[in-house]
Amino acid sequence: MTGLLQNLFAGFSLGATYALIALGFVIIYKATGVINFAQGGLLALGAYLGYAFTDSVGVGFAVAIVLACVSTALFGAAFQRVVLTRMVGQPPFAVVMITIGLLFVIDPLITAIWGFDQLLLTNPWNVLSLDAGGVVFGLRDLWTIGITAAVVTAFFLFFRFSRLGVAMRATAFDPEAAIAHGISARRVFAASWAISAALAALAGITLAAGPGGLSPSIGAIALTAFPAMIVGGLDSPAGAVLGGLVIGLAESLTRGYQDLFFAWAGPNVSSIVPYVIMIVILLVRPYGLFGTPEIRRI
Amino acid sequence: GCGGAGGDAADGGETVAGQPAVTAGFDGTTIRLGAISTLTGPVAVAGTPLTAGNQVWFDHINATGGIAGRYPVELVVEDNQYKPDVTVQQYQKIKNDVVAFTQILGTPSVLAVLPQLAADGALASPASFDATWVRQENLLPVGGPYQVQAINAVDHYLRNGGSPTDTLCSMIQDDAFGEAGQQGLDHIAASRGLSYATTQRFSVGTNDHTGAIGALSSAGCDMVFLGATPSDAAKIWGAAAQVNFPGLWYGQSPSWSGSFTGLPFADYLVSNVRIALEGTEWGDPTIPGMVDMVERAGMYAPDQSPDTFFILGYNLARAMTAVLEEAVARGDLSREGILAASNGLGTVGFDGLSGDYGYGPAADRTPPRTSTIYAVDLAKPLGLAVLEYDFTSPEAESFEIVAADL
Amino acid sequence: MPDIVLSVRNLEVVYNDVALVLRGISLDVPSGAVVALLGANGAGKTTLLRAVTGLLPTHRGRITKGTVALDGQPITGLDAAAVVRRGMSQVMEGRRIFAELSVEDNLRAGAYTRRSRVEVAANHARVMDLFPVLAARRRSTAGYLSGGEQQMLAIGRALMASPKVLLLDEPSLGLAPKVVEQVRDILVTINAAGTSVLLVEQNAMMALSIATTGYVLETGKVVRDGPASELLADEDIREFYLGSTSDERGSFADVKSYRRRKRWSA
Amino acid sequence: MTGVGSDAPEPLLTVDGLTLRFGGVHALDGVSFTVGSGELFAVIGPNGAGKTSIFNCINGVYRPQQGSITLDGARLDGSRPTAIANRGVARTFQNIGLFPAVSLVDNLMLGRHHLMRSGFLSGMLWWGRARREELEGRAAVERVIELLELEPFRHQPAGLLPYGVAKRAELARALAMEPRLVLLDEPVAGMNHEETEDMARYIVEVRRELGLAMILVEHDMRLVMDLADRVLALDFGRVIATGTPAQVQRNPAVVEAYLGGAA
Amino acid sequence: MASPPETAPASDRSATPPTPARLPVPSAARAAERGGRPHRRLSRSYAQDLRLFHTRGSKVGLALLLTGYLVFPTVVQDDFWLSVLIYSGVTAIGATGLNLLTGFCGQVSLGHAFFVGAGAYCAAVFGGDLGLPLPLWLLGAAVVGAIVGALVGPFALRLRGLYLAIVTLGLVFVGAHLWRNLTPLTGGNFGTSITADVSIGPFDLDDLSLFGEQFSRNQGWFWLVWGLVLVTTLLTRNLMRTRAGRAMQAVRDRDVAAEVIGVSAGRYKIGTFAVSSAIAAVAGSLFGAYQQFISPEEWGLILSVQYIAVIIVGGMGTVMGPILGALFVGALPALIDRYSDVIPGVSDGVGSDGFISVSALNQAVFGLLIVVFLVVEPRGLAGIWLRVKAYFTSWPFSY
Ligand SMILES: Nc1ncnc2c1ncn2[C@@H]1O[C@H](COP(=O)(O)OP(=O)(O)OP(=O)(O)O)[C@@H](O)[C@H]1O
Ligand SMILES: Nc1ncnc2c1ncn2[C@@H]1O[C@H](COP(=O)(O)OP(=O)(O)OP(=O)(O)O)[C@@H](O)[C@H]1O
Ligand SMILES: [Mg+2]
Ligand SMILES: [Mg+2]
Repeated sequence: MTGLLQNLFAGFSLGATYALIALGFVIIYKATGVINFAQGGLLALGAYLGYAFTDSVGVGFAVAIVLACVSTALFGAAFQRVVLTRMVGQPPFAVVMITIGLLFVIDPLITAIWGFDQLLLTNPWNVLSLDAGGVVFGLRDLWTIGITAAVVTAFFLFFRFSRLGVAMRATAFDPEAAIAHGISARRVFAASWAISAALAALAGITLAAGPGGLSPSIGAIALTAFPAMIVGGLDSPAGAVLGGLVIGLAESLTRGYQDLFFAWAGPNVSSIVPYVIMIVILLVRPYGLFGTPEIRRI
Repeated sequence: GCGGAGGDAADGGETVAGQPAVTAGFDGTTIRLGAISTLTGPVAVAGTPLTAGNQVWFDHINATGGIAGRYPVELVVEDNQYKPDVTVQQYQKIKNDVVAFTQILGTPSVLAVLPQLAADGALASPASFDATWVRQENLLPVGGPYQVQAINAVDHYLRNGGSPTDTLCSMIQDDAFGEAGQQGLDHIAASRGLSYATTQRFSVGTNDHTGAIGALSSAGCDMVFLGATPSDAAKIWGAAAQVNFPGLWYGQSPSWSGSFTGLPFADYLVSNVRIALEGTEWGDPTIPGMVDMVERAGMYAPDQSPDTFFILGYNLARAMTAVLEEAVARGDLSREGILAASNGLGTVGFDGLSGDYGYGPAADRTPPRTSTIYAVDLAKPLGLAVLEYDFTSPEAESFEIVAADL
Repeated sequence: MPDIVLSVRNLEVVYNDVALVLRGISLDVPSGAVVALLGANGAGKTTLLRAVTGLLPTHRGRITKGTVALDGQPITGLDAAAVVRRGMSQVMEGRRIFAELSVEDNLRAGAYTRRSRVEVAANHARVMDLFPVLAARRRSTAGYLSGGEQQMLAIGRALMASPKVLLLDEPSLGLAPKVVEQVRDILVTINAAGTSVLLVEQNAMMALSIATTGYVLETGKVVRDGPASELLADEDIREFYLGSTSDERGSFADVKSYRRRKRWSA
Repeated sequence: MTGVGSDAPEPLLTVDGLTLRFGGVHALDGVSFTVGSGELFAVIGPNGAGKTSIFNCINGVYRPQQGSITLDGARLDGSRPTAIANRGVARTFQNIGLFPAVSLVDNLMLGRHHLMRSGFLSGMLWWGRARREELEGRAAVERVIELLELEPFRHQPAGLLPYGVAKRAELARALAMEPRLVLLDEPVAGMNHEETEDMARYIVEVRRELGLAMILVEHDMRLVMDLADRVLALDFGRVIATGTPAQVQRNPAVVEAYLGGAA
Repeated sequence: MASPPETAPASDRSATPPTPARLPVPSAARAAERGGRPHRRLSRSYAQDLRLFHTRGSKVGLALLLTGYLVFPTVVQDDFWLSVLIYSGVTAIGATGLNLLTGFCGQVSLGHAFFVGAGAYCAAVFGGDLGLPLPLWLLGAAVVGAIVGALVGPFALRLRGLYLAIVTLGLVFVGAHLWRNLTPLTGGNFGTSITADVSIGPFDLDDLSLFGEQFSRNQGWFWLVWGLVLVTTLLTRNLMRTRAGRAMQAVRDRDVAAEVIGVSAGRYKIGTFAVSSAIAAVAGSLFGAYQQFISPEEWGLILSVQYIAVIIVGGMGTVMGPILGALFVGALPALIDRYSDVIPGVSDGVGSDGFISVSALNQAVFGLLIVVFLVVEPRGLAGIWLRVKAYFTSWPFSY
């Protein structure tokens, strides 16, 4: 029983991280109709900046988080402004490819500055934990869940009450028409990149604060967040969050009960479970749980 | 010839069988050696210190005048991104500029170039402890295979507080490296009638191990053998520390990193983690080889942090040096000459950095089967303190290293 | 002489630095007027609107010569957002509604440049009673509206920016005759409420019937202009843009087949 | 080119009690009509009345909730669009439905897709049937190109065709299908008078040469009045009038719902 | 338009055709464009118009290409460059397959690595274990690939755009799980080594001797791989100008309209999946047979992404694209690798001095090149190729 609860809890905190990343994907997709492969790179960059602020500059952890998010956001926006603005109205594939290119650039940049070795991000959470009747709630996991919840709500409020929400969707659907109505596509794009970069940074730092510490491969998690994004529906922030949780829970549960229930599927199934779940869900709902179906009217 | 590799070459007065002829990688003065390592991507954590290890050793050799005191060695380093296909290309790129390869990193990469090596009759040192390497004429491995380390780890556990009735478990990376460890475990299990309650496999870069730890604790594991690399090992032990997993961990050598001493849950490591690794702790004053190495590291790579991969690289270079000196003694640095030298090589000693290795024809090589078990000690440079030095379990002796059908 | 809201002075536009599409066009929209702009396919009407509203860049087009002024302020080459904020909005060719958004959100998007909630609410109310159809289907996805419904939405969306000048590119395209009349009436209403209108049309009859002045464009040049009444009377215009009025003309069927035969023998 | 050219009185197409709903919206509500072979049958009605929806039902793109569609004797409804195309129903689209990245010739060749059989392999090898079919097909397509005077645009990607030409190209693609029934959805929308005359000419020409049956949806009343044999008027998915152009034009309901003061 | 219709034929009356977006066409060309090529107008034999190489230019080009292909390995014998080009060639073949699916049929797939991997293991089984001759194990791989592709294809019926892309991505991971656990076939985590026969009739390409000349393994393989590159390219080129190829493009551009004119979107999506993955499998089997050892790690997401990169950089939906792209992605890093050590501030990878190591720099430069390059020419290398062609021929064909 406690074992189950323990797994569920772990699933939630993992899911929270996935949710942050998936949300980042969704925002950029909503605004530009492009999947940003560099999300993992931004995540790593954010984490390392966090390290730089706490351990090199020496500011407090909370401050470091904010600074890291802001600077990563700036980086994202800058990249959009400098490079991607030239791509407005170009085939989305070219843009996707450019984000892949960005990934190739960020990675060596990070290793050039911070090296390959595992770095330890000093943080107030460490492995502190609350023990509630055998179930151990890691402080970091609690915070990850909390922060994610807070950020997500803030995000939704922002979208609900700002004009940016509609502007983003309009721009994504038909940039020229949007521009024609005074929606500055460039601003919308920049904003979306900034926001999702900040989210990535946040995810990165919470990850780096974990036992794994900080290593260049930290960005790899972005790829495992793909299913989370898809399950919820490419263009649905709410879906991203839900998808994150679903995938997180599924992964951690299958890992926990590998021997009991999944021996038949071969060892280490949990590494593919997110994708299996994703495939199943999509076969039932082709646009994910909350995705908007494509309009096909003739 | 017998004796320590690179043992003071200056007065190592071999009777010189004439100046070796100029050949691919040897211009009559300088000997060029290839090192195909991983310098980008996650595995660069290993590749960088490995290559540094090579470099430091040869810097030292060159300071003494070079191989046989006459021929300085120059490294040609290439990056393989840990990809087999890139490795093949890099091999093709430099194979005609070097006499041999003192490092090729990555088990799949080595297996991918092996056919080429065979075709070209070239010699290379694989940078991993795979049993497969031992019986390959074109490969020059050092140290005891992973299998042996795993065997000795279990043996050590059973001799120190553990009993055959305890619940034994394993948690291994889902790849060739992990499998190798598991083979060792299965061997000793077979001979002592043990069994493993559970074997948790995980992919590199798994984000959350709580589930696996949960499975281990519900299986009630007293001892867990861990085959992992540092970034995963840290997450795994972190998750274990979080829930105070009581079992005792025996980590395969590559799972440890010097940086772990700074981990917030280091005290858990101190109480619950053992590491199976050859040689001795970093800076051990009682082992001459270690003393030299640390001194040379300080001389040629001052900001090199204590690192097990560094030691491996250093040892690989020593083994290659032994071959080169033999080849020079035979007056032939051509590929054939190098192979012949390797086949004609006797036992090479590593001054306690690693077990002595009986080289010679692939079929009758006798790799070291010793291991040293370490406890975690935050005071130590590498965070490891010797628990039991250089022992060999009967199963390690009996473990048969067959030529894999490659 | 009424003051000019929108004035274009010998404007030249080039696409991809190769295709010269507008060859020195001058045109005025007096405030409070409805100006009709006629021309065959490919004459350059849409291009002119793009040039005026700063949409050329997205088509790799450039203004190489000439000026555009709104209320006397030069706006040549200004970016679209700025142009809209200064009070000129357009109904694009082919409607270009945001098919995946709801009718409501399409309107909100149209109001992007208007920050005052009051103003937006007012515009919204106005659009709703101009177009009861939209009021009925506020929540539904715009992409599923029929052609006419979409056209209404497009006009409504443009009005949400409370423009001084409203540019329309072939608004009657694909609309039922009655709706064409409605659109025309709506334009009259909008115009009466003080918004000047530049109306690009293929349906010359409809356009000229409400226009004060008209221009005829051919391959990037103005070939005729003048008061709407004059143009309506002009022979060529009747021939090629209006078609002679129904009483005196023969049926499409006969006339054409006759011409056709003639053409083959030639 | 062989169309079905007999002027036999028995109806080619019979639509009976067609009903189509989208959630609340009644796109079509018990629509019935027949089209004789060689007849030009016009459908008019306000925007959103359901004209295009009728076409979509005939094509099998939409599945009507009730009603039947019969093409001489055999049911169409329920079969897949491709099957219906095989049965000889061709179509032009309200907003141009050419394949923009494909050259005009290939667009027309695509019209002949259902008349050809070659598959991936023989195509890859440019061998036997594939080669033969390509040559025959191309010859046939050239005849259509000539009929509609599209020679200058043969190798241009359809996406770059001027609007008027694209409309004509759509008609051409429909003809390339060697159909027995052609559905024209607003063929002259967005054209000025002269361009409309040209399109009208082509339609008349095609009818004369191929004697095809056509259903014409159009808002340009003059065109409808001049070309149509019979006219059907829709409103809110219901038939409000059928008859000769003259009758329908005079019908008060039609005037009220559709024509308004003009015409 | 003042000119009365009698004198001017309708077709010439219509507006000057728009120049294609971002494609400067010289005025002479525009004239031709309007009128079509005279000889083409006159010739009533469409056989001529349909011939692949009907201009003198293209004939000459073909001749040059073939001689280049035959002569190259005898001129450049360096094993490094040969092996780089061999790998690039293999990539080119695989990418041609992906290009059919993504570029021509509009179905984005991130699962290509899976099919390539499947092919590689086919080489191990058919070529290695069963010891079949070259043509047979290639064929075997193709057939298996086609079957697997046909099984995956139906996803495309239900899923659109990026949803399909990510699902196919899932395929890669599921595949990796299979490769790890189907030990008898794949050797599991230890991987498997492949010794497949590569002889065409009497000629063993592993050590080829012709007219008394002895050729290296890499030379032999160059001829084999690039020979197959030429063949696959020719096949796709044919495919794209015949019924099935057109149908694929129709499905990509407007699938509903396609259905309405009688093109079954479903059939062609699945069919294309089959063909595409058959080609991928062939590429994979070549990869395995050349490298002689394969392990599960190799068929990961990175490989899929690399293939996507190839077709995008090369130019989607163009026949030349995959080849150009494969050379860019495959050979460029090698070039950088060769000449980057001249750049200042670069350390030799081991020593601590220098801001960034050569290898890291190579990766960064590669990434930068992709970015810069696509900003300049979003249609990829083929776009440039077309531009160049546009100045010489009257109209760049869509392929
Ligand atoms: N796929 C769909 N989903 C939802 N509603 C639809 C769909 N297709 C059509 N409709 C609705 O059905 C009604 C009829 O549409 P249809 O396109 O047939 O009208 P129409 O007569 O062609 O109008 P127009 O003359 O403007 O083209 C409209 O109210 C439209 O909103
Ligand atoms: N993006 C573009 N690139 C190159 N040429 C273009 C572009 N857009 C339009 N053109 C060309 O410019 C000319 C004018 O086009 P425009 O769309 O302004 O004509 P129009 O009068 O609006 O025609 P229509 O009545 O069909 O809307 C045409 O010849 C067209 O081919
Ligand atoms: Mg226009
Ligand atoms: Mg319609």
